[in-house]
Amino acid sequence: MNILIAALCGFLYFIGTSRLGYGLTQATGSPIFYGMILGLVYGDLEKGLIIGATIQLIYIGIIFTGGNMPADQSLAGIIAIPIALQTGMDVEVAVGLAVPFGILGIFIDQLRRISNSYWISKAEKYAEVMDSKKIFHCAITYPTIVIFLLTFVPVFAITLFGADAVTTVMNFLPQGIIDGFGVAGGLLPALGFAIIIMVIGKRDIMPYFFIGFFLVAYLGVSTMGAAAFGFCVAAIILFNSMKQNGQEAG
Amino acid sequence: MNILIAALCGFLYFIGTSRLGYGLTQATGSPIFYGMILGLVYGDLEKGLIIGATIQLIYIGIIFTGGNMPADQSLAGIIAIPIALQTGMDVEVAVGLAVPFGILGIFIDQLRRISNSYWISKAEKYAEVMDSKKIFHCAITYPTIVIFLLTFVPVFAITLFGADAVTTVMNFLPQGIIDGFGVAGGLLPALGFAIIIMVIGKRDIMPYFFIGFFLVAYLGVSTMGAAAFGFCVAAIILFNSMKQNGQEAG
Amino acid sequence: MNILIAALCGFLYFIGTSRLGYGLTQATGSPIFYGMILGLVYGDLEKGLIIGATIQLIYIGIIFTGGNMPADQSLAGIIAIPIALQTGMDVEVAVGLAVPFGILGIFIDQLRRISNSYWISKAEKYAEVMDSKKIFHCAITYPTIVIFLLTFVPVFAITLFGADAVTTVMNFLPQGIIDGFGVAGGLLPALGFAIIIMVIGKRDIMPYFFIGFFLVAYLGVSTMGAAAFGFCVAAIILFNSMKQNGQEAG
Amino acid sequence: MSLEEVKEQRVLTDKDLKKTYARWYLSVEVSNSYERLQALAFCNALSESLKKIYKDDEEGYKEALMRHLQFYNSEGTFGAVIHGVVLSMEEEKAKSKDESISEEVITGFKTGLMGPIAGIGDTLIWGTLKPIILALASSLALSGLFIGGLVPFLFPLAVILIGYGMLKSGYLLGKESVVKLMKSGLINNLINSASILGLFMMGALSSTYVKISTPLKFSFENSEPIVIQDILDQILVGILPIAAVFGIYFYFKLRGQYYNRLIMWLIVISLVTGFFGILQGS
Amino acid sequence: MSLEEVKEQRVLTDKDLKKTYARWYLSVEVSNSYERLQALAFCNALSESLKKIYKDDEEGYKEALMRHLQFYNSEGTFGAVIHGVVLSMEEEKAKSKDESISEEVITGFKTGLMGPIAGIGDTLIWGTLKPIILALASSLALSGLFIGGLVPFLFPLAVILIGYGMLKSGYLLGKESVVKLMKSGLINNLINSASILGLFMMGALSSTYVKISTPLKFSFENSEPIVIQDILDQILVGILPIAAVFGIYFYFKLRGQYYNRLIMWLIVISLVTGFFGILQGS
Amino acid sequence: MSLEEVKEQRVLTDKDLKKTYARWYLSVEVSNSYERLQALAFCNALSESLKKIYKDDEEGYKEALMRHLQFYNSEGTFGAVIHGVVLSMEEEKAKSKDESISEEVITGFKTGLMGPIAGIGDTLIWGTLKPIILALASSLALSGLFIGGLVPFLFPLAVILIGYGMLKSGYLLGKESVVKLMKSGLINNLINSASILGLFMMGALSSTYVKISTPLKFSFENSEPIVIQDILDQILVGILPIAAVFGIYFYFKLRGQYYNRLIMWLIVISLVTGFFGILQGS
Ligand SMILES: OC[C@H]1O[C@H](O)[C@@H](O)[C@@H](O)[C@@H]1O
Ligand SMILES: OC[C@H]1O[C@H](O)[C@@H](O)[C@@H](O)[C@@H]1O
Ligand SMILES: OC[C@H]1O[C@H](O)[C@@H](O)[C@@H](O)[C@@H]1O
Repeated sequence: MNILIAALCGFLYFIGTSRLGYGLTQATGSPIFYGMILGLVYGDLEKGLIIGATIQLIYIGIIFTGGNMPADQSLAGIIAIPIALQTGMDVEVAVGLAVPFGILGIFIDQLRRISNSYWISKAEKYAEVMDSKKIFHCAITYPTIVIFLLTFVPVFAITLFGADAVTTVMNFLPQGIIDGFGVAGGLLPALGFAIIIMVIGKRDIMPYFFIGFFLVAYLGVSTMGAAAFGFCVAAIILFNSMKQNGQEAG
Repeated sequence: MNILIAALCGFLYFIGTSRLGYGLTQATGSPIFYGMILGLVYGDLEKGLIIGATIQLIYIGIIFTGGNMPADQSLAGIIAIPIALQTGMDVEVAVGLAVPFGILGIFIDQLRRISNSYWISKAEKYAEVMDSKKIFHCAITYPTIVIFLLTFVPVFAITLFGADAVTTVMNFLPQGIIDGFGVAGGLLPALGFAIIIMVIGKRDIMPYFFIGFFLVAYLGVSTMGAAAFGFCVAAIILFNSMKQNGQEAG
Repeated sequence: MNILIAALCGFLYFIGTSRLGYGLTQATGSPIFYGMILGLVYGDLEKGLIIGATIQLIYIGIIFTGGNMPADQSLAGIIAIPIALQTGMDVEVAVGLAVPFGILGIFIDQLRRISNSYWISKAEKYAEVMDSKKIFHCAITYPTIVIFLLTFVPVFAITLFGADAVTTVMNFLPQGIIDGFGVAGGLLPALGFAIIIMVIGKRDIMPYFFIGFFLVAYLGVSTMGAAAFGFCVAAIILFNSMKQNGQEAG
Repeated sequence: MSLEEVKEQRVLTDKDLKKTYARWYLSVEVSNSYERLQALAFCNALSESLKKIYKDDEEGYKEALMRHLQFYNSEGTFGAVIHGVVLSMEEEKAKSKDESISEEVITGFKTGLMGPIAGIGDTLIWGTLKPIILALASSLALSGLFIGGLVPFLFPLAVILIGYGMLKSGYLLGKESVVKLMKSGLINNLINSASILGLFMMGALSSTYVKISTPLKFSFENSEPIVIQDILDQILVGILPIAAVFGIYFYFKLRGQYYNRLIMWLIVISLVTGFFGILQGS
Repeated sequence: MSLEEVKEQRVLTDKDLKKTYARWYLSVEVSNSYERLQALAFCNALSESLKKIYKDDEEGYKEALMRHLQFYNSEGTFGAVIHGVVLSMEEEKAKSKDESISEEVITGFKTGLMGPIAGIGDTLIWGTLKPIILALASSLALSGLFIGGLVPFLFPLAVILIGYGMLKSGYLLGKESVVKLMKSGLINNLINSASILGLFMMGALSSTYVKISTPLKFSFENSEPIVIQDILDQILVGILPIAAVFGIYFYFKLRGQYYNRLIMWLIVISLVTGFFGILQGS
Repeated sequence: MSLEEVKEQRVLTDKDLKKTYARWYLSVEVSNSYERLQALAFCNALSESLKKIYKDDEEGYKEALMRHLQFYNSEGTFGAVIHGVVLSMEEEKAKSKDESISEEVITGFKTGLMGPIAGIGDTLIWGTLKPIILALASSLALSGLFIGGLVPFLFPLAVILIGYGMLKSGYLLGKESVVKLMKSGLINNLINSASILGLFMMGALSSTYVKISTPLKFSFENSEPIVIQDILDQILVGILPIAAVFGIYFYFKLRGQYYNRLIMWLIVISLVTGFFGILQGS
């Protein structure tokens, strides 16, 4: 693969996992965002977006409770998308390729958090001499340099050499396996949704899940349409409960 | 009609009205069940099921309050289904044929309940001598023998000779009458639903009837789909009212 | 235009703005009603109804708070409909023609209310001599004569000579302007609906507006269908709140 | 005391009440003037009944007529309850003749209630019932069904039935019960549900009848043109009509309800956007 | 005292209860007579368990058998809770032997609760659960799926599970808790939600399976014929089926539930309207 | 005391608060370590403001810096209210100088609230807002609209706005009001409605994006083949996707959230069922 593109991928992965800006890396590190950028680069915006969104859905439910990363959507995306665009891989197979990297990325994050222990001990020293500038560097500058090294280098390497390896493998993939990846592509998003149900699904509001489900299943409403109805229903319930609690609706 | 099939019908009617197993005869005596069995026998499963279900819908609302049978769906089914399958009768005409038998069956049930008075007086005697085995026979064995005679014999006879008679009549039916039966087939299910509204339809929940109605009328949802939505709505209301009453949602 | 038709229009406008019968002139003065009558007269019932209804929608939200008329749907209708039917004008252009007259009509109503001050002073005199018949005339007969003059004459004149003038103008209308009237025809009903939201739209029930909106937008329900659902939902809410207040549901 | 018993003690019969209501119904707005609004109609409605109540008491009758020519304005349908109560009060005044019910009490009741009841009636009758009926009529008419031209008559029909019911119960139940009803939650519940239905319908109608979209397209070389309306539909179907309705709504909220100024603006906007192909009407 | 501890102090094992329920389940309606309805089935269900409870006390056993041959009628599923409680009462009676629990108390409990529980059971089990299951079965069968013929068996299955649960908890929790449960709102909430589901389904089913429309058309010269059904559909889709259901409903309300008389009338009406082309069945 | 008055008495200006929030926003997770999590970010965020607060009091400043390097972890958006309150407490401490506000009080407040607020924020921001925005983005992207790639940026935007609002109101309203708010039902109502919206969306998304079906068919002689998926669709549309979602859900419930182990299992299952034609991905 082109060295420039490999560098771009390394850079995108760095940006998307740098954690600069709380929640910002949910956007800059989203497989959809990667898909858009790389789709433009490869001249197939639509396919880029579709692969990105398909990967995104698998990880849509992820929450970093206590700072722990359960899986790394950014690494999954930044490896699979360019290779798929380059080799003309099916979307489903690309997703199959993405998943193992989603796991590998966790280790990178663990290295990062281990190394961060060093900076906090440094920061304590600077606190004693009230050097707030140095504290700033400990909090932002130094960890960012570390994460750059941890992220840019491996992704640069893999994307530079990965496509050829993958193309070779793909020529030998039997149709049955490709069908299997097709199932995976359809099945894995269930994971993302199940995780969210774990977090927000108390029993007495579970019926709303099914109403949403059947609204699409039986009435063919689009997701945006469902969102519109969902907002209205949630607003009614909120206003009602506020009225009952005698709170001001503000 | 084949003597074996006539015997089968007699037997099915006996099983379906024996009352062995509380609520079980709602299944073994359901016109749908009859339709399935007889459909298989006559090699036209689909038609059997459709006639059965159409008859079932007429009687769907029946409740035996105080043990009284308002109409006998089993007799209606066991007479109309085999004759219709045999003679190639329209579904609607079959329904028209079924209905009078649905009334006749009431008398069979009344005979049964009258005769049962005998067994309770017997049982009292056995109670005095503490013969629980004989009480069991009074409660189950003897009434079952009686009901067998009351049900098997007439249905065997009618199904054996009925088809020919019906075929003769049918050849003379003008189209206007057949159209009329068509209306009856479409109208009679209303009876089943109206009865249930009588039982469960308090005024303040009547709007749900109409929501269900219009969900199908305007949005073309299938009955199963409507059931899915209905379950969700009922669950929400149940959980809500339990919460308000401070009951544990269990 | 035919003198008879012009007289009919004058008469219709008089009836529709006479205020005889509280709320009755919402029917006799409705552009839909005018559309129906004039459609029959011109032999194009459908077009009459459509123009009438389109104009009606613009003014659907009007409320005469404190007796003040914010716009005159009747004058808008009685001018635009016959001219459109006569000249074969597009519906949208007809609406564009109607709107200025909707404003002009306000002045007629103001004249009427100013003149009515005279009759109340008269009535006081009659009250002193307890002449209830004369009070009746002050309350009904005299104002009705005045309104007849105020309404019949101008409409008779305009409709008599208007069509020709309009035809002349129309021949010079460029397509861009006609497109613009098309936009107006689609946009103006928003005015009617916005006004009603002003009156009845408290924040905590606003979501119902959107549910109604999206029911049509995403599920293609007709307005009647939406009305059916809306009635059910409103009834549920009414019964619920009555139950909670412990009121008798009567 | 049952309603039947109350009825027997009363001077006015059902027929009298019907006549009173008919006089009112016919004239509510006919004589409406800037000065006293519905005063003349009020007096006219009651005049015959008052004559019967104050049978031999000429002075009382005259005073009553004068009294009810004072300023009055309320919503005509729900407001009819006031007529009923006022008749019952006049009756009591005529009977007792002492000052147990003074002129001030009657006028106080009228002016005290006409405001709140106008609010209720304007919301329920004019803000909800009327647009719903007219909307149904419009939708039938737009399908070319001539019955659409007759549906609006359901509105005066409803007004007659509700209004007469109001007058009659006002007369029979008297002042206290009306005040009590006003204080119970029932009316608020009614307004709330009616408003919900109204809003729901306005939503459905906005979606059906506000018909604007954009014909804008952007074409690039070697690729299909980007149709803006398609993108908008992907985001939210009906986004332009919603924007129109709430644009107008907030205009009114912020600038005041200058109906006709806005209507003119809307036409100008339509002509410009239509002319330049930014919007289209469908 | 935990449930486990209660269990240990009790005479009857789970197996005994299962047998009792099986005898009940099998015979509830088999011996139903006009005279005493479910009395014989009740006695038959309890007989073996009573034998165990009154082990050596012949007289007590005999009296118990006689006692439970008295009139009894309730809904069989929910009603099983009565069997459970009665067994626990009999047990107490057998143990204490004094009159702390007299015959009257037991019979009083049975006859006192059988009515209300019949109401609950008839609504939930027969008025809601049964038609919903049969409706699903019908709808599958009408699509030609043979599984529709088996779905009705879900109903007896549910009856068995619920009924046994009732009997067992009645036995273990005893009289007080049942009375307490009856008084708590839970059962009402349950009935309410179940009724809502039931009504909702009846609406959906009415809309799907009540299939009548009118083939009437009026033709005028030079114009398309007016199709009445089209106009009806414009006004409200399904207006004829709704009219049919509520026509029947109000017939029952006003004239009483003469099921078979009405069925005959409906057939006559169908034949006449069908013959003359006023209605058609689809 | 009005908010304006409060503001005037305070040391920090809006600009100071904005800077504080910017420092926080930028660094929340950058320095996150297993040992102290967001401690360094917390201290870094406050450092400049603390310098202003403890103007001439070097010792106080130093202690404050050290104090805020202690373990801290909460949800970053809602958690910003803690920063605000802490600043107001530090200010009071700096002013009074006596021990009215001791170090323990400040640290106690921080550690007491960081847990509950993390729960609220993780549910609302990460469990509801984030997936909804990403779902909308996905659905646009899957339609090939490039705006889908930008929609995720709405999430950090919302975080910035909500977070700054939190910090500012924490600073101005102080400790008591935050505690009061936590106790009022409002937050629970908010969580409840947000969860409802979230679940609703997850349902819609599951239905749209979990795409598995079975290609199984059974053929018999002389008759059409039985298509299993057709039967499943008759019973309940989407039964397989529902089974998938709740299969995973219950796996997590019963076996613990071993995300990656499960993901591997799912791929294995997919390959096997796909290979043998039991399932297909659409
Ligand atoms: O769980 C609380 C909290 O823990 C970590 O510090 C971060 O991952 C936050 O995003 C999260 O909200
Ligand atoms: O009505 C109570 C009860 O009466 C009879 O005994 C039976 O038909 C039961 O099924 C019914 O529940
Ligand atoms: O606003 C109160 C009232 O004012 C006027 O008198 C009339 O326009 C009524 O229709 C209206 O209800």
